[in-house]
Amino acid sequence: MTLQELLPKLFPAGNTVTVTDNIVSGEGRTASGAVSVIGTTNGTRLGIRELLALSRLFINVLRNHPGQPILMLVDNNGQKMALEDELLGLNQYIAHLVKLQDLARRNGHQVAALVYGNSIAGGFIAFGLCAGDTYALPDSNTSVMILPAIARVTKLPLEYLEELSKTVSVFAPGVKNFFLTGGLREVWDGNLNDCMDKSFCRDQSADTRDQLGAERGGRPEAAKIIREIMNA
Amino acid sequence: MNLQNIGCNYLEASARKRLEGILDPGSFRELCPPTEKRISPHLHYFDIPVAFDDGVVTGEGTLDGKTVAVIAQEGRFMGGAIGEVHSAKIVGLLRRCLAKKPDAVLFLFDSGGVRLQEANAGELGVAEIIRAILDVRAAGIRVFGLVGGSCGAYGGAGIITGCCDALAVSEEGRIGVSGPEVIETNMGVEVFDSRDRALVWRTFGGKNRYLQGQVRELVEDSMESFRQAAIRLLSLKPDYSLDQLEAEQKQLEERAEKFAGCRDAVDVWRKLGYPSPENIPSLTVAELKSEGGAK
Amino acid sequence: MEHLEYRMEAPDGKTVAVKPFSLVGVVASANLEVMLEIVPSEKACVFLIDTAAKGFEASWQAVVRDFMDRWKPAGLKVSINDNAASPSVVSLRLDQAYEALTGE
Amino acid sequence: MNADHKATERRCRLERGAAFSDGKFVTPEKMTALLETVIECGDIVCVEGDNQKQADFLSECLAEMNPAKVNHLHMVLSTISLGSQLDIFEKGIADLVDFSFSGPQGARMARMAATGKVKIGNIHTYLELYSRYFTDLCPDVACIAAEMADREGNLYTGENTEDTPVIAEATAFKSGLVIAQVNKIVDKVPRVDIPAGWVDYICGSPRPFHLEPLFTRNPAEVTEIMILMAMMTMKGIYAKYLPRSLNHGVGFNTAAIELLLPTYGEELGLKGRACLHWLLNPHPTMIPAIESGFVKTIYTVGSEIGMRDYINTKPDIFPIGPDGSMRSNRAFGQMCGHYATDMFIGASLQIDPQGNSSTATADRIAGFGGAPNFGCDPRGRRHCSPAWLLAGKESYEGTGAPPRGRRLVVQIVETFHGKMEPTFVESLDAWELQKKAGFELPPIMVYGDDITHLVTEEGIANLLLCRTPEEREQAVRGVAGYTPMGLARDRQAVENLRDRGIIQRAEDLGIRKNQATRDLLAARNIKDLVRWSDGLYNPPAKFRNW
Repeated sequence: MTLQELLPKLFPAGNTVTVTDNIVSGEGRTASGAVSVIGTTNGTRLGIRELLALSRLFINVLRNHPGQPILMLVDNNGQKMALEDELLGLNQYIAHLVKLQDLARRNGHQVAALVYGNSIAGGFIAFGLCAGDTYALPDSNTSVMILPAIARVTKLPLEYLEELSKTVSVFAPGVKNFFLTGGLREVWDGNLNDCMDKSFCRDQSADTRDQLGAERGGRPEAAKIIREIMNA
Repeated sequence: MNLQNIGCNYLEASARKRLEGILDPGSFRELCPPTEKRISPHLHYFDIPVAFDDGVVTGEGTLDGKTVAVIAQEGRFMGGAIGEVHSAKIVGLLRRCLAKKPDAVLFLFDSGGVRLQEANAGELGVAEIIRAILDVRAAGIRVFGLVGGSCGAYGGAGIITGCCDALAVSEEGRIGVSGPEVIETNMGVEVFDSRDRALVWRTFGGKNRYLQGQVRELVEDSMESFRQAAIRLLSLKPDYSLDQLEAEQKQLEERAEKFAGCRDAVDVWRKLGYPSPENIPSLTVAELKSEGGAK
Repeated sequence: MEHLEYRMEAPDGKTVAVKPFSLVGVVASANLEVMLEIVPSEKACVFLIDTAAKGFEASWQAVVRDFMDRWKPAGLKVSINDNAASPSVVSLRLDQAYEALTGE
Repeated sequence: MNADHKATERRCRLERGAAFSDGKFVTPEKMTALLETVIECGDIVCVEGDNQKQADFLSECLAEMNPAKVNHLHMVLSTISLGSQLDIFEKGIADLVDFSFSGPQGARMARMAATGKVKIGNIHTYLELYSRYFTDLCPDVACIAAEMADREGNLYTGENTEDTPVIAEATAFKSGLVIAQVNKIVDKVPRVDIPAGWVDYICGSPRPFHLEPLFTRNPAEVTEIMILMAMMTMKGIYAKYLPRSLNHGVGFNTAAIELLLPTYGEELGLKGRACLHWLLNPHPTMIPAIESGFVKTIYTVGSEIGMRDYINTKPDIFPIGPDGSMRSNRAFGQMCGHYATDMFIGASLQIDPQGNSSTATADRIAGFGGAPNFGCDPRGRRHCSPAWLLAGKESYEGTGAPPRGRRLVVQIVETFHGKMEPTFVESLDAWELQKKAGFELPPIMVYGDDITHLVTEEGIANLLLCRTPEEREQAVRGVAGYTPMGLARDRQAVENLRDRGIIQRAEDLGIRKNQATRDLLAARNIKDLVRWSDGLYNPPAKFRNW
């Protein structure tokens, strides 16, 4: 779904969202008040420039709109893979943005991320997986690495991986597979405005994705081991 | 030069050996030890051998008498890659800290990032680790990262380093998101030759990360240097606040602006004011620090 | 992967351990990890081997037999994750693990 | 009778060449044309290809010659390591070769030999080939490489002198032409390594001659198995025989010994009693032993990249001239290795039950290099030393032979190498290669009866003490580990050999496996070597991780 199709569905009452250099920002109106919208579009790769711009948007909401819910609209093709960005410490720029999302939640903002396009590798961690809750549209795409690349790195035949990906969710790209690991709270279908409203009523104080993964069967061990070590 | 100076190096020590060397002697207690055999439930699909600790050692001990929770990744098992069990052990230990309230957490990084055979679980695991680290920091417990293993801290691990309170890194230690081969593939070998080791280390290595302000302690590659640096880090005050993140924003914006267009660490170091930046790779840590005073 | 199991008994075997378990080696390429645990009140030693190199049953058996001859241990549970190590590396790791377990 | 034919011919060649040179000096663009003019069909042409230094530019020019003009050349080369050296054959310019070593081009060499593109005269050891330069294989034209030339044509070959003196002397004193490529043309050379009078043409090469860091072994890659083998060797052989002079091969197994000298060697009391005089390229892994005072002298057959500054501060140890820089000489080095060392220790790819060893495989023609001259008993040796006498005593005592000495020739190998390739085999691939390539003899590197000791991770076999072929075979099988050849041992016979001390295991030598850790290495990585050298060793970028 394109951003232009998405926004009216999320905010039937209207929005002031604009796009500058693939960075999405503005407010959406809902029955319960204004929602800050921070996002990216056109599958932009997240480099230092994009990460700083997104971070500035978070700081602005934290400073000027205390408590306002934040909806992150996610569409990226991963982190930027460029020498200049790595040279200057891209990891730190990503971590900085991640901490702002986390601090926003701690400071009383509801922070929900919605993957409406792509979300890949470092881009998904930078912008999506570190929100209070992460959601996705059914036709969106989440992946760490595409199968041909996995085949190259693991030296396994692509046909084998393709066959395996039909039954083993833990490595295969796609929203359905990622949902099973517990990484997505829900896949939003139907009335997106309702979905969003409902998400902003959730208690985001605990990370329960390990339990979701256990319930859904995508991560059979994680929750058990976490508990074991906590109680050891 | 004599034998004593060779010391016990950190780079090639195993994860358990590093913990032995960093912590107070005899104080380490492993949680979820290898005898539990919590092995990866996924690797068998790929016909890959498992490890009894899934490539990470977790536990508790003391450092200079202070209680610390510790995580040490084993870079030699699958490049320290983060999979389901690996990340769950780390998350479990971090969550345990909320109840046990140690003085600090030490995270000994040695990882190329997400384990591709368990890509989804690993990716989510990284996010859970970040969340748990920030929970711990929000509770006033400091989290320090040590980077000096052969795999450095790349991908998700590189991002996690940026979520710690402070880092101690040897010049052999590397931090980044995309690895050298990925940069070469994306930009062409004429821009970045991933087999040029000197270039790789000057880009990702501890010295550059220290000089650009990402790393608090640059240390020589020895167990004792890392231990002493970790002890020094213990005196830092916890701070995870909007003010601190705004200061970081300013710092990162200044860096981006000041070094815009730099394509080699030598250009960065020249702009930092070092008179002979091309000599920096051959300086010892002590020489570099005195050079910094002289610049 | 191939799973192999052996159960062997050394005549007059005896093991005095100084710690509950020992672990040596890392599952890296051409390397392996060997974990030794004491099973009190057992005479026989059990070897549980998971190896990435298929079809080397004969070498494994020879290496394990020589280990039993060399040390004459008792009541050991030996767990091995192997990433195609050579028999000499396997043999070295077994010795290292046994020396670590018994403090020899 | 007229005996000045070659000298007359030489004058004709020089007259023809004058059209392409300015006195002795030739520009790079004109070099191929010059070579086409001065070289005649059927000439014996030597291209300097040393272990390290390569006359690569001249070799490329040779390969660019027009085969219609110049053909049927007979090449003599000590080392074939560049593609261009074989291109000369591929293009039909040359068809016959006599050489010593072709490791880096071994596979292509085998293919070209099989299709008839290359006809192999003989494969030599270095000393043999040099000797033939002075007897029946005198070069008509020699292409050599030097660091600098002065305006008169004197050459400075510096630390990488290697083969140049032998080639230049053999050629210049048999009316041949000597053509040099140099990295730099200067007003004054630091010293004259080759006098101008021996040199006919000089070309400032468009780029410095090719040089490989062949002798740099990164301590980071030394494994615990190598350390265990090194410990057994040091305790079971070095401490027993106390060899005063020795040569180490270039592999990791011997690098491990070098790195253990300051630690385990010190503990064994070797310092000052053994390993005093060495014949070696300057291995960087020798730095800790040198700094710890183990080493009195090192004579070098060549240099090593990055070692120059370190070497030049140590004139007591290395052969440093009055100008302050080192000179190496492969011919003299090979001579030292043959006559003046108590011990040679190196590795091999395959060993058979009689102890014969070879690096040949069925699809590679790799040659011999210097190993056969080092890996044998020099029967012409007459001077005595304790190690030589003890080895001789063990070898000949009770056999009725008069008392004599013997050099220690030690093979140190893991029972498996590479991807689980057994080192110990029932039959060497050399036999198969002989059949395929039509050699008169199988290319055996070191004959079994020249080997005195075999060291593997399983133990040491002292072949000197074996008195029958059957004993010898069981001694070899008894250290061959879990290879099929090793498993085919007679277990009882091997235990008997062990009782007699012919086979020694680590435990027989009092070595615990847990001692064999990398903590025992005096340097664990390249940076440690730089530290040991006080910053004087300057490793190439590919060995750095800083």
